[in-house]
Amino acid sequence: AQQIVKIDGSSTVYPVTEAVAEDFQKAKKNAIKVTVGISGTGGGFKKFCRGETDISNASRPILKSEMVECAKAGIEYIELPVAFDALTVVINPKNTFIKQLTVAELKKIWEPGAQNKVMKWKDVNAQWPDQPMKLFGPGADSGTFDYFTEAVVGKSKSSRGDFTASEDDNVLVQGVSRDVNGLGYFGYAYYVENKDKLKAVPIVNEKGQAVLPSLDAVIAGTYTPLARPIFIYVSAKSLAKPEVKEFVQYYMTHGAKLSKEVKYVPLPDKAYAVSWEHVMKGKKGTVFGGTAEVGVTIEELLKREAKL
Amino acid sequence: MFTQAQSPRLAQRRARVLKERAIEMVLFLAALVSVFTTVGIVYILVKESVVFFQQVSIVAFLTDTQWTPLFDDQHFGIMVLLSGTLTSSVVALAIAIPLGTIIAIYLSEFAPFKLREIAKPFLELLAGVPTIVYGFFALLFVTPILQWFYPELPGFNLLSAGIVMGVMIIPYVSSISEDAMRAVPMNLREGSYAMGATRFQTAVKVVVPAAFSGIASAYILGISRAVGETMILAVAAGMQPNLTFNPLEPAATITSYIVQVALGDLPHGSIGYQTIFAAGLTLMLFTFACNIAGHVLRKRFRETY
Amino acid sequence: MPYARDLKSIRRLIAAHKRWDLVFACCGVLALMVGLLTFIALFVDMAIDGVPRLNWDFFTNFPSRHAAQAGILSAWVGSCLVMLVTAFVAVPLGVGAGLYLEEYAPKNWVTDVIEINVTNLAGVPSIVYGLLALGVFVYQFGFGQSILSAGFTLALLILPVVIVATREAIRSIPVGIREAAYALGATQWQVCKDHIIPYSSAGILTGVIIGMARAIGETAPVITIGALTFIAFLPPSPIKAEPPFLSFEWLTSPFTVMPIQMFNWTSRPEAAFLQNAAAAGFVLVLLTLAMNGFAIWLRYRLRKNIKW
Amino acid sequence: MATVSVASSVESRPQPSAPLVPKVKASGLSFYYGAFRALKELDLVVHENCVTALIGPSGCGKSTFLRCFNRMHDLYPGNRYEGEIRLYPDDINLLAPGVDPIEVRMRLSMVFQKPNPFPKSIFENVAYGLRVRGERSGRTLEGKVEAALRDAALWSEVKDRLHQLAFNLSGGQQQRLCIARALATDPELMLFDEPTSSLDPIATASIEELIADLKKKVTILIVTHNMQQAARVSDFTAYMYLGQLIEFGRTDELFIKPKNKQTEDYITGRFG
Amino acid sequence: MATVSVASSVESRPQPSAPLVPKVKASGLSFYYGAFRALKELDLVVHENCVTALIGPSGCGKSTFLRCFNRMHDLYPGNRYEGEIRLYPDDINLLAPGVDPIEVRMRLSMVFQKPNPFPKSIFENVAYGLRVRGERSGRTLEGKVEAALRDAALWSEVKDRLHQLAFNLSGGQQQRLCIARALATDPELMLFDEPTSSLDPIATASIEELIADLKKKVTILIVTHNMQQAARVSDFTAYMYLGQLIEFGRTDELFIKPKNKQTEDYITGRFG
Ligand SMILES: Nc1ncnc2c1ncn2[C@@H]1O[C@H](COP(=O)(O)OP(=O)(O)OP(=O)(O)O)[C@@H](O)[C@H]1O
Ligand SMILES: Nc1ncnc2c1ncn2[C@@H]1O[C@H](COP(=O)(O)OP(=O)(O)OP(=O)(O)O)[C@@H](O)[C@H]1O
Ligand SMILES: [Mg+2]
Ligand SMILES: [Mg+2]
Repeated sequence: AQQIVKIDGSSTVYPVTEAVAEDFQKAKKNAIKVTVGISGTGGGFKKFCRGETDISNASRPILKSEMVECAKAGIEYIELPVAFDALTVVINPKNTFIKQLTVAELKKIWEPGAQNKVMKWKDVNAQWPDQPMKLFGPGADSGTFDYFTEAVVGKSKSSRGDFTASEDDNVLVQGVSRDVNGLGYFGYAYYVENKDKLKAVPIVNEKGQAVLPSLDAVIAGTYTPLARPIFIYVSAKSLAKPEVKEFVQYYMTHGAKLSKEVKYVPLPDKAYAVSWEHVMKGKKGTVFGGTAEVGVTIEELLKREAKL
Repeated sequence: MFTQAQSPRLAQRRARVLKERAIEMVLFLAALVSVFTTVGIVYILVKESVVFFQQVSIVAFLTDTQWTPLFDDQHFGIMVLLSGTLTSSVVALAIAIPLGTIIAIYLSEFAPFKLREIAKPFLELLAGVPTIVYGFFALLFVTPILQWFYPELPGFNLLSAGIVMGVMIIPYVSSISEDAMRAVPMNLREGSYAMGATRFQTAVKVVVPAAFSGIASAYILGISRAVGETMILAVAAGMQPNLTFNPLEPAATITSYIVQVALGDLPHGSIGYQTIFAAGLTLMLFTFACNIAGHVLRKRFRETY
Repeated sequence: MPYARDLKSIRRLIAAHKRWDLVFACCGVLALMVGLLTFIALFVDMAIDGVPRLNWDFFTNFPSRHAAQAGILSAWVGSCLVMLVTAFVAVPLGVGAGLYLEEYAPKNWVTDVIEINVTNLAGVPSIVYGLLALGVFVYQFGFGQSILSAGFTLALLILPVVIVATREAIRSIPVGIREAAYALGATQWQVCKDHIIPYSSAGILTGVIIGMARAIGETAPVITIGALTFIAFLPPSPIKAEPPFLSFEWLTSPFTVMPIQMFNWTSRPEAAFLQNAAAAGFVLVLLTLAMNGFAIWLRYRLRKNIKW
Repeated sequence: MATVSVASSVESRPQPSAPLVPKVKASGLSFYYGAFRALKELDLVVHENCVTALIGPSGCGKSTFLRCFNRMHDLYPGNRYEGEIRLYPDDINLLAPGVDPIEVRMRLSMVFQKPNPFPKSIFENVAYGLRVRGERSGRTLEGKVEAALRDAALWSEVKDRLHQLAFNLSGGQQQRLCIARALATDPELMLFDEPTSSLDPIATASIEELIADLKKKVTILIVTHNMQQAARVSDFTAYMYLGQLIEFGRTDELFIKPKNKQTEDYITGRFG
Repeated sequence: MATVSVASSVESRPQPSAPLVPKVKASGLSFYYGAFRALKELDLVVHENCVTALIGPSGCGKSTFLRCFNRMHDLYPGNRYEGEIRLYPDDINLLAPGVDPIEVRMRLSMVFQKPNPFPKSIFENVAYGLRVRGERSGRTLEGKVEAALRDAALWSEVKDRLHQLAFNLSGGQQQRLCIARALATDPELMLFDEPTSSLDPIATASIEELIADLKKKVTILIVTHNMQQAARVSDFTAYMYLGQLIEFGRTDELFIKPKNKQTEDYITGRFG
């Protein structure tokens, strides 16, 4: 009776999907209803693979275990990259000694072994002051956490535990902006909205350039390894429902504009076109093979998509 | 003639008794719902916890000093969360119990009638404010004030969360204590006043001891509320699994851990998901122990005016 | 005649004692002030942020990515419907249980167990109810993440409050009234129906309202059962134009509630949403205030009207 | 001389004239509040259309005894009866386990120490007993309510405000309302537990008059702590002490020539 | 003949012999519960080392009157005194606004209708008044507590369990404990509000004896609803009705030859 598109999953992807959902409903004069929930990428996939949702927001590619679960329930899916997010490492504006950070330094700060050892700035870099570090990061249940640990430490979920974690990135913003010795990481959008309270740290990429997060840097592929694609996964079964299909189409046509509006890095138009083609042709599966990868640039992503 | 009347009367009576029985049964079932709820809670918690404890030894659960169930390097030391829960509760109770008791005594023994009638319900509003509102209040209002006094204080800490929690709990303590004190019969008070005692002497030496068991249950409820409070801690205490009893530090508590994971909604069956049930069970056992202790206390000090 | 007749020393003594009275009275006023000032600070703080956002549109708009257009329509409707279910479940159960415990229960261990159990439930953290609901209502009974699940959960949560209030109210009815009714030959149920329930109804209602005021602000358990965050439509109307005029479709509808909407807004990057959150919080506090105020008024009227 | 206190009222009263027919008869009645034996093997006959008074010092078990008749004690757990109370002419034992207490209460009604009207209208108060007995017809109800109120000498005072709350009546009116409520159901025996102890002298006098009138219609058993009252209103008096029935007899005889020393001590105010 | 009830106990009593010295004197005393005037212009003298009894039907204002003496009404809002109560020999008006009620209560003590021991040990109950008066020394306390308990005829019964909870005593013992508590502080005037009404005859008798003994030491004002009791224990009796003092005089005179018709009606049991 009711036409409802059910979406759940990552809080990182949520703003984009929400924007699309809002405009889509307006465009359809509320004939089609869309719900968007936040229960994390993992949680989203859980519901997705039980067949409870039509679309799952994901801030990382689907993992092996989740693929198995979906397969068990006979759920097939189409993977659609929708935008890029630049994980931003931020410090307090009053912090003057950090000009840039290398991945190695980040690793030194965040790796599990650092717990109870690397407690002060000078433990990371002898030139830094003898002050305690105050670390802030997203909850261990989030895709952001998975990606950051993978990119920095080299192993997903491998991190020290003694940092202030919150599912709510604003809480992290509050933390870093209030504490001179604060350091944290979260999505780019939160940094953009709080530029006056925070300072982003340029990250040194493989080529040795220190790059500040920005739209251009991500599109140019120089902000690595902390730029990452975000996705939606559409259930193949649900695509049979016209309302879901219409929604996905709307997403692919307006995704670029809307993701920019909510401070994400849009993909090139071509990418959305390719994705829509995948939907039309019913190309199921993932291009990531069920493992987390880091440092995938837009260009690379496009290449892979094209091959699918 | 009586025998004639008997048989229709008897039938009537049987119908009546049957109806009464049925109604009693229905009401009994309603009363049992609360028991079912407890059974349901225990069942859910134990079911998942059993699986959890097959993978994590109880010894490790109780003695490990790290809590990193969602990390690559997994540790399951509930002490870490328990320390946060206890510390924040102690802070909260250090606020709520003295203030709540003073308010209760003040309202029941000192305040003019009008003030009591106004102040009490007004205080009860404090308990009605959504706790998430309190959470942001602690983070954005109380913490900066505290930092003003003590600049070293981190932005997230158990202290400000605890203080706000304490204020939130005040009405639970004061309201129930005040009811208990008001239930102390007037003739006891009159006895004391007739001896030439002042209000303060009467309040402290006669009314409080006489209302002791009621006051104790108020405290118990306050403790359960403190231990079970979630959103304030999740927002303002910084969910950092930190084995500390220092209220100036950030820490995670059992409840804040549970919402964190519940929000993330880890896959069913993963050990990370089961930790919330083990943690929930710990919490439940803790409050249960408190309530039983309260019950015993009340039985022992039952008022006999 | 040491105590009674030495007036001077008595006066000195009384003066000393009265000083304590004064000190304590000051402490009492101060303690009261702590409570009241906190409340006022909280309220004013929220009012300053939130009141500018309060206008008609705020109540009639759905959530939106544009802070200025976002409203709480789906949230307050959701809250109301959830409260409706909560009341429908909690009132009969709570009153039934209270009636049973006060009027029917024999003195045996079953009664003891129920009684201890009720006090115990009053102390169980709300988050644990969330876990129960997730396991039992959402999955076991298959209610899903619906208004029904949320209503049941909150009903269980406030059940102890209703039971205790019912028992209090019943206990305040003098035995004389009860005995008078029995002496006229009334059966137990007739006594309950004709006397106990009517005479305690105001007290019961007070308890129910206070319980509901608590339930409406509960976040944790509703999050646990997975209330949605973006929902830009209303559940199906409970009243229909054609017979049978009542529809219960809304019970299974996805929903969001005020605290969730607020929680969601607080975690948005844009500062404007924090104002929305404050406005929503303000509405919520006003609502609980109004409910509590009503309860107080009711209690006052009750005391005034029926003087046993 | 103001000292001939009790006897004066006894002597001036007319004697019960009709032949005596027993209405209820307690025999070997003991009663236990849990382990505490409040009544000890009482034997007492209440005669039809007579007023029987129970007197005795506070705590002697008068109320306990009275409440046995309509099985009020069944309302509370842990109470136990022994012995029997037979109701005539049916000759059934009111205390027998097979006898439904509700049925007993439908035939015997009770008026309490403190007036306890329901917080309902005057009309509804009186009609309640009838409603409980299944009476639905408004006509019948109105008739019976009026009759009961008349019998309770309250009709003229309340007939214009039948639908006002009963709480607005004065204490004496409330007590008469409670009597009307009890009367409305045509009880065979009425039990009064110190019905005037919370009333002022004028209200007391009106209730006493009422009782004297009522005994034409109904048998009455009344508890009082006021010996003068017992002497004024009753035909028979029973003196109880510490759960035992010490003496029972015609009121005139008992007050003027008590057989028992204890009774005499009590009546002469040596204690109590 | 068992009819000479009240007078018998009056006649056999010895007369107060010492010269009469006034201890307290109420004059023009009215009292208001809010708008309700419960006492109407009372005048009464209580003589030193005498027992003065207040009698009257329920609700006539006996308790209200008694409680004026130690300003108990100050505890509740809305109450108002008019007129004065002078305490001798100091000749101060107890009701004057400048007089501290606590000071008044330190000199006058009160025993209530229902025994109201504090939830403390027997010892602490008796010591309470002393502690309130700033007594710290354990020695002194012990001595005074023992003396008070002896005076209250309770010492032998409780000397071995001074530190047990007072609730464990029987009703009569509790009431004597309350008397001991009041006595311990050496009051100038003791007020008793129906102190035996919740007690059994034996406990009552022991309290009455006690009162007779106490009057050697202290002036006593006692409220009772039991005329026999008033006749037995008091030297003077005041009869109150509807907030007014109807008659006051020597107990023997008042009971044998009341001047007032109302008093006579009451004493002869015509109502009440
Ligand atoms: N519910 C009860 N449980 C235990 N004992 C009780 C109960 N009610 C009364 N008693 C005891 O039973 C005895 C008789 O009490 P009852 O109330 O019948 O006395 P009474 O003669 O009516 O006294 P009064 O004139 O004060 O009303 C008393 O010793 C009393 O303490
Ligand atoms: N707190 C009060 N507020 C208003 N009126 C009161 C209050 N206390 C007593 N009264 C009224 O004052 C009058 C006198 O009451 P009081 O208690 O002094 O009577 P009493 O002679 O002691 O009666 P009893 O023998 O029943 O104890 C009564 O009419 C009573 O209703
Ligand atoms: Mg009685
Ligand atoms: Mg009195």
